[in-house]
Amino acid sequence: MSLYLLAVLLAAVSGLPGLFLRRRGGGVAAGLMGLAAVLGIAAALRVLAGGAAGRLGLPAAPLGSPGLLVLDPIAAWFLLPVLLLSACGAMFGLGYWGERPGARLLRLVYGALAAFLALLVAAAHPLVFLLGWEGMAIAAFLLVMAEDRKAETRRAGWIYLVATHTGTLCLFAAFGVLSAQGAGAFAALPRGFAASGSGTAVFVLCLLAFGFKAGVMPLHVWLPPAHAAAPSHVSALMSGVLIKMGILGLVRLLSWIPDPPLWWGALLLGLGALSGVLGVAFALGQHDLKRLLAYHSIENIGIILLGLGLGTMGKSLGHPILQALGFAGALLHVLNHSLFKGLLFLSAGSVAHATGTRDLDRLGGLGHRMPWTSAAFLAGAWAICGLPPLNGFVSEWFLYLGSFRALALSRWPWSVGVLAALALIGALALACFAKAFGAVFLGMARTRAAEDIHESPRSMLVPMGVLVLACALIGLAPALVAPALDRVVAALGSPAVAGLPALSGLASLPLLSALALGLLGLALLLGLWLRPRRRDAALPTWDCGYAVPSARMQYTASSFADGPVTGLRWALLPRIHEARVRGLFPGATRYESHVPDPVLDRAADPALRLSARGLSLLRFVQGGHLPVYLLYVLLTLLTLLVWMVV
Amino acid sequence: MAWILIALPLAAAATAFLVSSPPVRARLLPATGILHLLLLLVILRGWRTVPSGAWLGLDALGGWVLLVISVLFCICAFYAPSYLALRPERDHRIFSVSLLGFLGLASLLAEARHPGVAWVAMETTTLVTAPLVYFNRNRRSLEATWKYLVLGSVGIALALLGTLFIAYAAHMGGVEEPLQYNRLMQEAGRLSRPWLRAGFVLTLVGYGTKMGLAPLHTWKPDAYGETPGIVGALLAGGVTSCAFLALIRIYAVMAAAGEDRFAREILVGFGLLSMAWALVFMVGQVDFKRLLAYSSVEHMGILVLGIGIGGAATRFALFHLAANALVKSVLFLSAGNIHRSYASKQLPHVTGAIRRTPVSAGLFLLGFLAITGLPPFAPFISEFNIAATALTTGHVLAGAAFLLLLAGIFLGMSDTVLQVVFGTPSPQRVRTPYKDTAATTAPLIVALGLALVLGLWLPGPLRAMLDSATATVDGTAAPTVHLAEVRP
Amino acid sequence: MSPDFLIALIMLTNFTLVATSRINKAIQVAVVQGVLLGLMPIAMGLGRHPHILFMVAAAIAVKGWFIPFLLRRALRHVQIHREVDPYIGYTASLLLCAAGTGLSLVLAHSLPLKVGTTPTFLVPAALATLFTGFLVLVSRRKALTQVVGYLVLENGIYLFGLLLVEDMPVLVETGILLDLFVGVFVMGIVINHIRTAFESTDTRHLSELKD
Amino acid sequence: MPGFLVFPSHVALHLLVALLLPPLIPGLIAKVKARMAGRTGPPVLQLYYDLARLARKEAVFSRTTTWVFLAGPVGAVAAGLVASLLVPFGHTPAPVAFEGDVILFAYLFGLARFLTILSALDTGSSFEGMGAAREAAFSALAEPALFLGFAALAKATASLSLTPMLLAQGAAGVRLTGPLILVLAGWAIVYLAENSRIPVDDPNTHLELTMIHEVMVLDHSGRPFALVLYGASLKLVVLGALLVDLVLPATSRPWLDWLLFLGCLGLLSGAVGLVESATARFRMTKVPQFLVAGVLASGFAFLLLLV
Repeated sequence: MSLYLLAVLLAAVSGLPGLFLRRRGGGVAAGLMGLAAVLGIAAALRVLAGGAAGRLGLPAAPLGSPGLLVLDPIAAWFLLPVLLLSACGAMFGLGYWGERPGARLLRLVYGALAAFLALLVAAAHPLVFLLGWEGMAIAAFLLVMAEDRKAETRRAGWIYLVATHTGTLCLFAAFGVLSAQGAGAFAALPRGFAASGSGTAVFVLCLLAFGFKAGVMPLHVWLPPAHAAAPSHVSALMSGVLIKMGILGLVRLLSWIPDPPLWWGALLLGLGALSGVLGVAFALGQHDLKRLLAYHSIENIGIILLGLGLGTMGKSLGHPILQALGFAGALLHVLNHSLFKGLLFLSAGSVAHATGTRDLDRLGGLGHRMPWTSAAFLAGAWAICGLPPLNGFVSEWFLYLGSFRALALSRWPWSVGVLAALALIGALALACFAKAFGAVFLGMARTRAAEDIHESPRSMLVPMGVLVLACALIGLAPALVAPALDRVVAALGSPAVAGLPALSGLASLPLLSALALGLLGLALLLGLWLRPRRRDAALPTWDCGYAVPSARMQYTASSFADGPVTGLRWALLPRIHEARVRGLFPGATRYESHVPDPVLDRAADPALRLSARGLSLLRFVQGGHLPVYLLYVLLTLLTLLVWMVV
Repeated sequence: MAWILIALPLAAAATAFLVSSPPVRARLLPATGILHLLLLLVILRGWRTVPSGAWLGLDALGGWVLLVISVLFCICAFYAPSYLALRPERDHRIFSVSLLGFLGLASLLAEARHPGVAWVAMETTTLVTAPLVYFNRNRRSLEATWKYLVLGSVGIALALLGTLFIAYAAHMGGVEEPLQYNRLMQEAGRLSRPWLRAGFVLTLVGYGTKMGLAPLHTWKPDAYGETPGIVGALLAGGVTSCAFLALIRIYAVMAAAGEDRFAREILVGFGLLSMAWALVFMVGQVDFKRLLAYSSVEHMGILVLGIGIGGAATRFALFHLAANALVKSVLFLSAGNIHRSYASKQLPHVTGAIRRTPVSAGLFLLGFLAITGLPPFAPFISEFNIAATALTTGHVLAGAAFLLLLAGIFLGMSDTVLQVVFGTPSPQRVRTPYKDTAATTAPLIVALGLALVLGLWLPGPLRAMLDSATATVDGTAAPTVHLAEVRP
Repeated sequence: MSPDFLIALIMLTNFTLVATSRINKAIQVAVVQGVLLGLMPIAMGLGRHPHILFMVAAAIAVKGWFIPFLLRRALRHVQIHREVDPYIGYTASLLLCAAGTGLSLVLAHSLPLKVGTTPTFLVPAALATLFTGFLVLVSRRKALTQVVGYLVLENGIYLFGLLLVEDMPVLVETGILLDLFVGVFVMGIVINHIRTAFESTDTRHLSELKD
Repeated sequence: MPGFLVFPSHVALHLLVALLLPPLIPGLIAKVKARMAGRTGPPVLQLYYDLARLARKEAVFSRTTTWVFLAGPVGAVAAGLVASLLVPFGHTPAPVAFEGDVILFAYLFGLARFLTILSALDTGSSFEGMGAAREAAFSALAEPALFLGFAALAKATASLSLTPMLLAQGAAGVRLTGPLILVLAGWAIVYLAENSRIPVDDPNTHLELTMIHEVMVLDHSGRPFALVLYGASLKLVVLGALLVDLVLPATSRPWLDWLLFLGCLGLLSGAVGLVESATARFRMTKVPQFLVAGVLASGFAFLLLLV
């Protein structure tokens, strides 16, 4: 516990020395953050390896609850990505953000964000939780606002702030209702509570609150703009761990409920499928690399919810295997997504840093000049598509196993929906990342911005490398994390079931590792055989004999995604700007397509504007005329007097 | 001893009237403020022993409110000299006299043990604060003053009638002068119910007008918008607290008489209406000082809502009084600084304040976040607990409406605040020489720090006082143990 | 004169007030009402208390002389004599005033008086006067007329105070005297300022501040 | 849990078949097509000669490309070979079988596709980009058809491993006939699509604008192209084995099983050749409808199992 507290403290103060140092403040901050990560991860691993959960309570403990901060397996599990990504991001920031004006403040707030995140995962009291929750939200808001001179950033920040605050108010209500269950609201709830009216209210409110944070469709409104506007290492931290705090909240709630009603799981599954499929579908339509990644976060949150839903269904149905596989898949995906999405955002940041643009149709051919960044992005894309042998496959595999198992459970095959959703998500994600990676790194540079570039400095590459290694480690040796995962899943299990089956008994992890290694070895051999030899010739791309191929002739990202986007236009409602071609010899023309966000641009924004107009219509009530004001006093008086008499 | 708290500021006011040197006069403010606060702290140690027949005396409730006002006054008073130095063109003789006079009268109100005395104090408070509203001496501030005075006078007249009704209720029940609060509460069972109810309604409308409960609040945006930030802070945290105190003293009599159900329904209605009304005007508000005025209306709503919900919420309403006063002072004073720097308080002109006045803009932003319930600032504790109490004690609809309104208000307020704070200052706007200095920001930082401390820790004696004040308000002996009894 | 007769007269002045359009006349009505109110304690047999007599004298002096004096002075200066285009017309005002009086009776009905209290119509009359004052405040445009409205509103409170003045003199007297003082202060000083700043006392000019 | 070295001789045979047999299949198909058209056609072993020649020839690499260009062929072959370990050939259990290997199987093909697409995009050629886009879009429809078929079989056999799932069919007999036919139909469509056969794609056309798979490898030559060709034929065998296993009756003698399996694979190739001779390629816009038919067939199979 003291290691953990030290880590939180170090993270919190990491930006402080930089305020007083003329130079090297960033290095100190990154160093402190790295130290915090080492200490904190050590503490977390000790708990995950079966050590006792650490507690910090007030000495007098008049609170009635066992502690304010408890580093239990759930906390430890979420602490891993928090600290790893914070440290990687801090280091990445050295090269990415450098010593621009405001860098000191940025580092200070970044450290605070990391500390609040670390505090939140172990919060074991409503007020501590809210403290961590809001501290995190505000710190992230300030970081999103780092480039507040841009109107787009200010808008993104505002949307984020409003969304997060709305979520927090839902949390107020949820904790308020929970507080009736006694002072130790952060503890197991009695049987029957979940089915009661209060239980329903708590669940729905938590779903709203945590859904806003996690970016569950249709509460995801803030996510794409904020992720696009924030500095990339901040986006990495937000997408990697901040949105996972919504999942943490749901996990905590589920861990207190011994008997969730069946509809809880069903709702989670429904939301998961919706987020997953629509998230990836909207990602396909994006042109902005970071927005695209942001929509993929929504997709992955969907996958995680599918897992939570499966597990919850298992809990309701009293089916330990389903419970173990569902929760394990969800929790492992939490960690996995942090790793590969962090990696993807960092490499996207590296691209933006080098080229100054995030527009897919203005990039291209970066693989030549930025080989390491491109390899890192490819690894991230590989993992996020769930392709073997990286980590994304393992967590999705658990979910597939779970939903296949569930097929045999009841006559009503609800889990086939999960299967279909997972398969569709997988296929679309693959198309989307082929598009993203292809448009950015492959082919030829589409603009000058993408041409005159150089590879990012080592301080930016090393964090990416660390994340690649982590992805590979989990992908190649999932058996290493299985025991830890078992402990976390056990915390989610219902006390009625004596114990959940261990993952090692449910899935042949060593065999999977062997095949993965075999695949790698085979690929290595074949690759060696193929590598260019002296005899081989290097020529321009053949392009079916066209003599002057130019970069502008390449397939663009928009064209690449046109098929699926057109196929899904009933859901995506793309806006297409197309000039009509006239005459035999038409002049230059252009074609553009945008996929506006369904909730933000088509619902929330118009609704807000409409209600603002509606409210402004009400403003006549205060038109500046004193007699009218006096009339209000009179009417109030009369109303109350009449109320009194009646 | 208690009279000294009243006499000291009044004597200082007289001195201020006589002193001719502006700097000396300006320094009189902090000196009086700190002395008043220290004396108050000494006298407060005796809040348990107020003689029951006394006309003046600080009980827990009065002590709590006066402590809030005194701290607020100190903050404003320390801010005042640097502010007044920025405005050498204005003679501040009347200004200083009014400020000090207000402190004296607020002390009188807090110490009043008799509704009549309280009414007198409230009435005179209106009078002495009117010149403050007129400080800028232009047509706009005159209009604001006119509205403030007429509405305030009508309100206070109704409060007088209400007080007379309550006196008649006592008269009907055979309780005769002197009608100290504690006598009224002890003999509450004998009071005539119809007269008591009517009296409560009239005092509610009367003091509610002074507090600024919708729809009686209409003077507020005009008055707060046209005065210097420092006056806004004092009005929003001080005068409103006075009116609130006068009101809940009457409510306490109602509660003691067992009429609290009737009163609480009305208070919940007023609370929600105030918040809703504030919401309407906070969405798309381009004038950030008016925005703060509506925020004040909102928080007055929260105060009466808390009282209306009752139970633990009463306690947190009283706590919110302090929280709101502290944070509002930060908001009004920083808004004043930004106003000074831009010579405008309207949106298209004032953007990117974080670049011109970084400290003030940062404090403005933090103050906004604090007032909207960012933990661990004090308003969070009260807002969260009021919501929680509402939801768990059968006021589910009120609790839900409370949270919905908070969400809407946040939406509206954040839009304006972010536009003011972030972005780039518009180049057309002439830059005034104002710069953030230690003198114009330190009092704000202290206030925000106090709000933070209050959210984390309430010293034992103060907690005991707050508990006793709560018991006074709702007539229960012991406060209910609640979730947030201990703060992290 | 019996108190009931005086009360009837006071009610009558209420109706006269809302029906009049000339500002000068409105002021006159207020003066008459102020004097009638001043006579009330004597009619109620309270004349034996010197402190009450002092209050009566102060009230009559302020309401019957000082404030009308201020108002007339302002009136001369701004050269306005009529309330043109009020928010609520005269007929409607009369009807509303009647409704207010009716309501006062209903309200007073639910507020039982101590057995043996005379005059019984004091409470409805006080409330009716209060509502009338409010009505004038709400329905007229000119600041001067509004001041008259405020005076009448206060008269209502004064009237009610008479019910208690014998038993609780301190409370009632301080209250009423202070209220008078405020009346003078507010209405006198501010009107003077408005006159100089706006060259008019039409409150339409005073609606610049709004949302 | 059957694992490595449980049936050493079978494993060796399995590996041998998986490694050596594939180039024969395209030859068979070509032969059937040629005969149907009245031509003699190339030798059945033509692809073996081609591969040997390509392996010796120098390769031409576009200057636009990076190492990703090579990842396509490598990935296709490596993933195909690993996948081949998971499929039983006939009624012999697969060398590697474990709960959930179906998913690994499907995802290995996903991996191969991903890398092939990237490899095509690496050239910067507009034609190859076009082919890649088509591949990505169509595969998004082929995937659910495959998965729903797996779901149906999983529901029927309560297993998640390819070996029991596929091999149970012969024994289970009549009850599964209806769903089985539907799965077969769905997978046949997947088979044609994934292997770029007519009517989805025409491997022999010369108009690049109409191609899907072939256009993606336009720039591959020499050794890389050899791997591309080999990988494609490997896919024909591995996916073909899925189809064949579904209908193959069990015998009591292992050697007979093997013979039956190889014979059926030959028959399948012949059938593909017949289909290619008898039908024309669909318009590109019709392809998704064809694939959706596959999804529906598999889906109905699943639904039938519920009744």
